[in-house]
Amino acid sequence: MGRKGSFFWVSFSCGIMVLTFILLPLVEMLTAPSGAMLRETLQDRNVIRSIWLSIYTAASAAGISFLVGTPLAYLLARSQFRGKHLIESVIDLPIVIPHPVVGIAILGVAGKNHWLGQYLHEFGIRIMGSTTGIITVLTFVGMPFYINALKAGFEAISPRLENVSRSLGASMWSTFVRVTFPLAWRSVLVGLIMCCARSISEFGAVVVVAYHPMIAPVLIYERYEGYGLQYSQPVAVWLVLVCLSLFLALRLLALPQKKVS
Amino acid sequence: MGRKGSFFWVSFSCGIMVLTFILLPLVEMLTAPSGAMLRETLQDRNVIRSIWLSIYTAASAAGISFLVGTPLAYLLARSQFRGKHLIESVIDLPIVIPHPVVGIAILGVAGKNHWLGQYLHEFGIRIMGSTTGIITVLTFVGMPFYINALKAGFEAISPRLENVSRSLGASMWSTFVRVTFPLAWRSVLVGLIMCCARSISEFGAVVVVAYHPMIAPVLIYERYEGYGLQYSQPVAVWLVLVCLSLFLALRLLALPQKKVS
Amino acid sequence: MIDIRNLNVHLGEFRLRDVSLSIDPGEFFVLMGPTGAGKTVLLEAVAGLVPVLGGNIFIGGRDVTRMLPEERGIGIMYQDYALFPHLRIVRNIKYGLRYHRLDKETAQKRFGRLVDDLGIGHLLKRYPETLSGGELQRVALARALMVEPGIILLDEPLSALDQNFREEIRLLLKKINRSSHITFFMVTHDFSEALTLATKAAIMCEGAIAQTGSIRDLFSKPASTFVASFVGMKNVFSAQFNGNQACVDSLTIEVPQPHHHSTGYIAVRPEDIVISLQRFESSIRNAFPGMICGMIDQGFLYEVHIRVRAVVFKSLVTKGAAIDLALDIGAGVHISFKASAVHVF
Amino acid sequence: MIDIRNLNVHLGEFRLRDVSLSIDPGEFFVLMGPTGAGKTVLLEAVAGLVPVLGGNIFIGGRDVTRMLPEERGIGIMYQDYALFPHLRIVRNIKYGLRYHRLDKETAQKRFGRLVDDLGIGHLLKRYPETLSGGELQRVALARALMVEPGIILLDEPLSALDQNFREEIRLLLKKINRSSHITFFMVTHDFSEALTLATKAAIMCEGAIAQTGSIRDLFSKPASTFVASFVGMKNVFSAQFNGNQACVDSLTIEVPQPHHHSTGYIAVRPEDIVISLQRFESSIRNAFPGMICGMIDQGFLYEVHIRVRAVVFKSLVTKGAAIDLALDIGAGVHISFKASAVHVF
Repeated sequence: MGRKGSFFWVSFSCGIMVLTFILLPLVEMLTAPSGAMLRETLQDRNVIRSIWLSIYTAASAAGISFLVGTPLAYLLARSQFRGKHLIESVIDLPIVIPHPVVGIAILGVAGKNHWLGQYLHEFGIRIMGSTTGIITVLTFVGMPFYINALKAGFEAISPRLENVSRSLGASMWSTFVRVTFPLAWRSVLVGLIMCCARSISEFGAVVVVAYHPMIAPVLIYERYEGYGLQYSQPVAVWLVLVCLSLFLALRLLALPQKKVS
Repeated sequence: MGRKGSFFWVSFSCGIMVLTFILLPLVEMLTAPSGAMLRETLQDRNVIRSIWLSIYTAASAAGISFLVGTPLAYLLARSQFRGKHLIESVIDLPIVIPHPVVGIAILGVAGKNHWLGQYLHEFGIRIMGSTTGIITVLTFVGMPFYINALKAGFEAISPRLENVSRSLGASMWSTFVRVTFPLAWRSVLVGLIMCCARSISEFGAVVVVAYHPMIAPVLIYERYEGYGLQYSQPVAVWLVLVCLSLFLALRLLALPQKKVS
Repeated sequence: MIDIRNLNVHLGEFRLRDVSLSIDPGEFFVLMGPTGAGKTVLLEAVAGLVPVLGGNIFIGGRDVTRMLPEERGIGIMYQDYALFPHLRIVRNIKYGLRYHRLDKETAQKRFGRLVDDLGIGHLLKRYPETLSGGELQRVALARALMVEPGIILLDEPLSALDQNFREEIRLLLKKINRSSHITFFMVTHDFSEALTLATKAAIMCEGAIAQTGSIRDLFSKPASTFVASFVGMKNVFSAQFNGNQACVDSLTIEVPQPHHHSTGYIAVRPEDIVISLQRFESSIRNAFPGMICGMIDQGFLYEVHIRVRAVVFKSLVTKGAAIDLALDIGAGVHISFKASAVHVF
Repeated sequence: MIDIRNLNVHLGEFRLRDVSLSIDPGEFFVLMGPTGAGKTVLLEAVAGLVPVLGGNIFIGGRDVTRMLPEERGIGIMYQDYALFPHLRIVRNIKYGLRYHRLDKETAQKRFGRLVDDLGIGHLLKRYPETLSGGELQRVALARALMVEPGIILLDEPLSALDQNFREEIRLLLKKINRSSHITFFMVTHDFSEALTLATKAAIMCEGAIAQTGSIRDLFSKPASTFVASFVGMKNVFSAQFNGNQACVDSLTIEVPQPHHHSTGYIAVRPEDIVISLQRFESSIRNAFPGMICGMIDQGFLYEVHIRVRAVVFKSLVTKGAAIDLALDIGAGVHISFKASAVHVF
């Protein structure tokens, strides 16, 4: 168009509003604490421990998703069967469940009133108030993201490559290791990062299952409740920086792939 | 294949594991409270009020997203410009920010220490501990989902239809009202539902900004903290049922569209 | 009617470079070129749908370069028809009416006439998705004609139709062009389509106009090797000229008239080259013995490649003839073509 | 070699219905049919890549119906070549080696021979994305041949190549088929491709085999109207027979031999119908005056439709001839064809 119409300018203004709405609070928060405060916060053992616990539990959730989700994602990408949509819906369920409810639901089966809870208890596995519990909850909320990302990745790989591999004598296992997985590694990474990003930002489900040991969002909440906004901000800044680096990695990985396809 | 290989059976087992992991806690939770308890809970004014507030605030967030997000989604779907990826990244930011941090960031600009907060205060707008605050937070976390869904919807509409409309004399406004929007309404609905589902399930960000008035997830958390698992479950069941009906509507709307394209 | 002067457009990977074109009122102008030459971009620039970097577009003397698309009064028709899928056919056709001051009676009369002329009366209450390609095309045409634009832009309007419909729509377009004052500006990548429709044409190559003129001129007097091969002269060779003779490598070929330069090109259509097993004794001046070095299947025809010394000629032969003559790779044959079939440029 | 008995497959919208085929060792068997006929599904069923609902597949006498694909020893080549994009060419070619017990020396010797034969020595260190279509095709062939399968399945191997490469790969396939003991089973939707390659062929229609036999038989003696029109006999009419005469509507057409039924079909290829302005006085027995009612552009040719009373004949004419004879819709012409050009079935 030689000239921009009024429609464009209205849309443009809306865009500026939305970007301001999103960026202003985040930028203000990131710039509010002084450098000294940020450095000081990093010397607080509790802060370091909680951020590490957040990273560790989120990474564990991603690891579990990788082990159990990868074959399932492959199956969903390759098979067509009745009820497939239903199964995909079930996998997406954790996305819509309110966060404290996720925690309550998991405690419901992990408690001593439930056969599964008793079974776990016998093996010495404790969910409530334990790192195991946090990982369980984060896996629950993060896994759908991993499976959906990887499923799309597998779907983008031509089944013909696998067919040729098998016609050359390779078993399905061998084909998966030599052809499918090497071609899907980028989707695997994208899925893992999405799973991490989702689970590291979780609060409501974790706070129900395990207030202690404290992951970073819980610590931030505690400091906010106990000491007010100012005191919680430095920890929040560090956690957001971790999240943003995950997010950046995701963007860098995801974008080139889009260009190719 | 005439025969299923071992690869299939391993994938299949993983699938069963994941489905069980997701479904077991949810089904147990939904079936744990007796019918009498569920009915009784529904007579509790606080429960009804909190669920209505959840629905009302989530719907308001969706409404705001609709007003401001629709033009932006259109702009992003139709224009190609440098830095577009950057803007899309900014819009996705709220997805990765840890939930309590979202609340803290919004309080950071809404407090009296910030020019924006003072400005809002002069107009009598209170964020902290108000319905307005809850809606602000839910819009922050829900809007990206609306914009992304609608953007994909707009992208699926051929710009040629708009070109033809304009060649017939219609302005961009007229074209949007008569052609683009009627063709995108399904995406609009999908986006609204996704935005609602995301914001109705939010807890961490809301609990920082407004413990009172109590939305359903906060009420559930309070009852869990104060009275234990059993007492929180019936409320959780009702909230999950609301979420599931949103989810079902989403699936029903989204699936036929996929088949067409 | 349309006057394009030094138009420059950058759009993603496409660019138009200093495009100038002039189209007279009422003309059926066809713009040809290979895929990716920028034909559609030029069309959309005329309609005001892509941003112009430099240059001007005049329509009926008025500079429209900075006008919004809806202010230009130019109809556009795409190869996918672009009917509004959510509107019935009747609403599709009448879509543009409200933007043009037209009393109800005139509008109804025009609508009735178009529906009759195009034979779409039985489709009015249906939705586009239930129509066939040819029907969609006619409805799209009716929609564009309903607002009586001065110019209609056609973006490969026939390429999505099957052969039977093509002929029908082609005749329709020709008829409308003749009976109305509307200027048609059509884009295609298919040379043979232009043959039957165009009064004037241009060939585009990589964002620039390679040649413009009457369709006969483009066909018989291509000005460059690109145009020559685009119009189907598969045998294009650089040559040294000496009176009525052209030297291509070591071959001497008779040409119809002397060339005004000593070097240039000659081109021969593959269908003008005759293959025989024996040497013809005839009036044909250009006859050479050669060997078949390639046969490319083209459905009903073979494109036969014959090597004569270092020069490879391409000739078209029907399958039947190829079987009768027992043509095969490695076989020795004779080729011959009239001096008058040689184009010199 | 391959023996397919009453094969039934349901796969999404495709279904194979009671397909039976028998292919001899070393044959170059071509399976033809329009898009969507289920050709690729049949190929993949032979390779074990789609679930079989009923029936059996025997390979060399062994029932392989329930075997996994990797146990069948069948090579497969797709039209998109399906080279492993993350492996260099040399690793692509040697991919299958580790699943076949082969001493290193034999393997290396075979590799060297294939690389030489196919002329791909210069590509070995490159990745597939940097190769041209023809090169990809030759590498895919080398990869399949490296494990010396008894059978190679080809899924439209030439359709993604441009004309120049097609000829080359076609000759290569023919050469390999002749010099090795490998059975080739190729799928194509292009009849003319089969002409040059097949020793035997079958035509498929909607999931079932319509006709099978030598390529000459399919071409000259189609058994059904579907096969007739698929092999390019555009003029297929139902007829009443009376000795050496066939009645089509009110036309009497001479046929080469009496038919054993009183009703049936006749078919004439469009290239066998000659158009002239005057009536020929010649030995040709079938000559009719008619009117041109359609001309369809086919690149170098026109398909001309001539109405003779109520019967429409289709004839092929070169563009040059159409211009010379001034053919146009509505013109009166004469058509003629030999009695021997009429196929009766």
